[in-house]
Amino acid sequence: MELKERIETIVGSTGEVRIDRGNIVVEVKEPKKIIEIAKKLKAEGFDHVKSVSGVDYSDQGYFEIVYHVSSYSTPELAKAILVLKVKVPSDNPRSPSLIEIWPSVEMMERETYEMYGIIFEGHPELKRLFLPEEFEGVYPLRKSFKIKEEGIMA
Amino acid sequence: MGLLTNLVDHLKAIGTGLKYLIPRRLTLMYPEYVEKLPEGYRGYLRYDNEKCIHCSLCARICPANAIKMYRGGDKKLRPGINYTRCIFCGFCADICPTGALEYTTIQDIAYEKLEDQVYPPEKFAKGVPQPVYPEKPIFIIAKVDEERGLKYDRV
Amino acid sequence: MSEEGYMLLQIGPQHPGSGHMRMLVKLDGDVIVDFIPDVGYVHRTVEKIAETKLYIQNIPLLEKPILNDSGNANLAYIIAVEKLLDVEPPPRAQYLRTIMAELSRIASHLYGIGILSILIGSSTGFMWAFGDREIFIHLMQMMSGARITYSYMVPGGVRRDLPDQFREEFRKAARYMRRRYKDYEKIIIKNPVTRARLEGVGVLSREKAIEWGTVGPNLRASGVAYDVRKVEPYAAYEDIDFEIAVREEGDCYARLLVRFQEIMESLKIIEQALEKIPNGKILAEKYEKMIQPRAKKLVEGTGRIKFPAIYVNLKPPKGEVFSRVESGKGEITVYLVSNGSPKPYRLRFVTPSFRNLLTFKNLIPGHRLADFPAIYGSLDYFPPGADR
Amino acid sequence: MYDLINYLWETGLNLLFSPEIFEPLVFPGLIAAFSLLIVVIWLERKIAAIIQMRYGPYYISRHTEGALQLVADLLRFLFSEVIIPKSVDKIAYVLAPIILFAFTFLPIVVIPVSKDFAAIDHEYSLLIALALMTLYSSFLLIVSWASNNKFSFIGGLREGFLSLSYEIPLIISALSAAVLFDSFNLIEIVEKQAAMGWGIFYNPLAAIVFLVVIIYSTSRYPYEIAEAESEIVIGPFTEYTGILFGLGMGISYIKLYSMSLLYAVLFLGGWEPVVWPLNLHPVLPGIILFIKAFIIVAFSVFLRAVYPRYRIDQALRIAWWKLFTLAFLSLLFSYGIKIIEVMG
Repeated sequence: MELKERIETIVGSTGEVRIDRGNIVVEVKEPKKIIEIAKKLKAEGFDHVKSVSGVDYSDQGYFEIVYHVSSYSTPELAKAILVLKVKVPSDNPRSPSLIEIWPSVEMMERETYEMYGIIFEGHPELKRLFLPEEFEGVYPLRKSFKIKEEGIMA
Repeated sequence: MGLLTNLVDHLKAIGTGLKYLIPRRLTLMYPEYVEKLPEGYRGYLRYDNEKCIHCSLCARICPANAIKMYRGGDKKLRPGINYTRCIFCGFCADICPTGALEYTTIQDIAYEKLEDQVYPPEKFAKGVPQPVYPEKPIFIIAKVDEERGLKYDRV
Repeated sequence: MSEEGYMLLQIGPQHPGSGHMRMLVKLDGDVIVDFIPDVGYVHRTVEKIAETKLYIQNIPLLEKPILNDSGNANLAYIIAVEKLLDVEPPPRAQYLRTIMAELSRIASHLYGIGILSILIGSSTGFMWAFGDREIFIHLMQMMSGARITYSYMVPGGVRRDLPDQFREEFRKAARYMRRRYKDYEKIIIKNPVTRARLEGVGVLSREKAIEWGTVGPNLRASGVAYDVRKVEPYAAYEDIDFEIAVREEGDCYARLLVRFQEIMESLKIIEQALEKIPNGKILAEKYEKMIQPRAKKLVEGTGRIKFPAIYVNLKPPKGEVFSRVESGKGEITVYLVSNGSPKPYRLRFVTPSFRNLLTFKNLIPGHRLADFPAIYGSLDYFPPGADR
Repeated sequence: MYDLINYLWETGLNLLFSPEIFEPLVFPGLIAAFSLLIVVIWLERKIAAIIQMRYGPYYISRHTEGALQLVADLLRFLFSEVIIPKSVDKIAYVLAPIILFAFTFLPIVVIPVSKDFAAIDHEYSLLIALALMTLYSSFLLIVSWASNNKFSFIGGLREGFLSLSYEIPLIISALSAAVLFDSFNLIEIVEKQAAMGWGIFYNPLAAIVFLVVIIYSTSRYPYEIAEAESEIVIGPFTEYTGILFGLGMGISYIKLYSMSLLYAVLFLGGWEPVVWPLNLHPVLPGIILFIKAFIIVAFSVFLRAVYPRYRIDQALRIAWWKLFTLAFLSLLFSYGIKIIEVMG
């Protein structure tokens, strides 16, 4: 696949590229490198981010930030979904914000911050978005935040 | 030219307004008129105690935790439902392997108390609550109509 | 945000034009200089709840935020689950899904048009759109048995076959809608007051639309021909011939026109789907044979299916998938991570309104206060959808 | 004893039916205006409902399609609590809507009902009517200011801007009628129309401008800008409750009514049934005038179901560019007709 090779050259040694169910997955080794990769990807034609998700793997000691990147302006790239993944340690989750490169991440990074407590360095408005005030310092989407589940018995 | 088309558009808008002054109403005057819902509408559930095989699939699939299993005197599990939670997705009826749970077309039930909406198995098995109307309603069937959008035929 | 000379206006959450959100508007005279949407009033932590529920139980859950377009929300999730489970629904089910998704799109567009109309003051546009939406709701009720929350699609297929009278009813509805479109044209679309209010207002340039990741008709009204139905065809869209409604202007009026155009296009899609729909099963073979024969007998002749008991214990293999669907308001994406347990490990549900929030926020400043409802309505922003 | 009662009865009746009392109090004043108010708000809702394929007011009186809805609404307004917020200017808050309501009635005093039936028959009755109409916006400004609410304030400002822009075309187009008929006296104007034909045929331009100004100045669609619901809740009356809110709701309709009466007098031949004069029973002219005014009122409220609303800058532009120019042209037009008359 030609696109995969192109992305491999972009990523180089800073990350790992593989194909997962048709999507190109780029696992960035270090959070710091993500800005560099993102800049190159943007130059390649990936112009917006579809979703920013945090995934809690704190049992393995890290959170994963997943950016789903694609393109509106280049029709060939629009068919592809590029999954940009970066791992941050769960005790000090920090990662550079991609808002400079893709402004479309603004609200989604904010949501990931308030749900996981992942700090996106360089984000101009990193504060609560959806949750009420008392949720300061409590990150509901972390696995450590348990919600009551009911059984099937009355 | 712009001014003229503007004027024509104004007149067309007013003309359309005048055209619609002939009453043709889409509203269904509930509760004087009540729609008789087609078979398969996902309304209140009917529970048949006889058919129940105590498998608790209904409680396990219920997305809203509305159905709970109650252990009866004979140690068997039977479902009860809490209609304050029920979202009428019909999953329970669809997964019920024996047809002990089925949906009915009844939907417009009013309760005085929240507690009345909880149906333990015994109450659940007694039958479906029936809607109460202020006066005897005229039952209609809604059908798509080319001229009026929806048309309501008396049953 | 309260320096001298400015007026800070808090619109909502108790305001006739705000919807379920609060908006802080800083006014310099009549011109908005700063705008902060304060969302979250209808936030229900869908993503957290989804982690505590079985795969099948999340179907109704994910419909609820996008209530006025629940057919498409349903589809986005089901596609993701099917990718995880590696199940392919039979062709007839794909067509039924297409019909459902398009009906849902029409209803969603009518909803959006109605809200836009009432926000600029046209009560007739509001009532007409909501009245006509009722017809498509009636059709969807025929298909699914519920008015709004259809939960029509399940992993591997759909829950019901097409009722006998559906074709005839839809034919009538399509003719009615096409006739009504002429009246809509006169009283709303070409009404000089509507045009004065919407033309040239809230212009979203192509570059900005791309930059802010705008979705749906708002994106297409800015000249980007992006439609998931074409880019990554799902359901039966590959076999169906349709056009994407694209306009170049990028203003509120273009967004309104794109919505109307898409309604007309959807009618064509459903007509084609009804023509091409193959006969056959509506549930994947894999699940079909798991249904107990005595259960099957119960629904014989009704067109409905019974769920196999495996539905309460769907355990997709470890992995992650990403699905996208073009809903009425725009692209819905679902990112689903499975760890092999019967419950999703992580479900990321990005709704079109959430992605349009940024556009909404950035588009308002510089406009007059009276343009605020026009832009708000034209973006078809749905607060429960954005909050999830 | 009997004589005394008889005397009192007769003088009472005479007093009641004297134009000075009857006109402001009964017709076309208070009582007629109130009944029109009740009918017209119902009619507005009903027309909108029918065009929008709904029922509209219905359950209050099923056999009359809900015509008594407004009576019920009025009762509700009367008996609901008037909440006076702490932050308002109390005196102005309470008095302004009441005074405003009273003042909107005033123009009716100088509008004649028939040839010899006018409360005040003044040489310049047209000018007095126009002058009294302009009081409306200043009191609405007080209402909005007294409420101490941002939405009210914006609504009041909008009304201020609008009133500045609509008053000039209003006065000019009325003047062109006055020029056309060579008089400022409303009775004379009607008499002239009886002789030579309705004003609307002589100077349609002025008639159109005046009609638009009626719609414009009484906050009817598409100029419902001061109360724009989706933007500023209900404009100047945002903070009002109970009967004070009820008054606020009625004011624009009363204004609409008085302006429509003036319109009928200026352009639709007043109480003359048709173009040529007829000698009529004294009651009939009043009814004819009322019907003409009612048609204008009904048309104005019908527009609710047709239009969205303009933005304020667009409305101002329309007033200053289009209406002002057209009004000025209509004035020239009237002079032209006069010149032709004099020459020919």
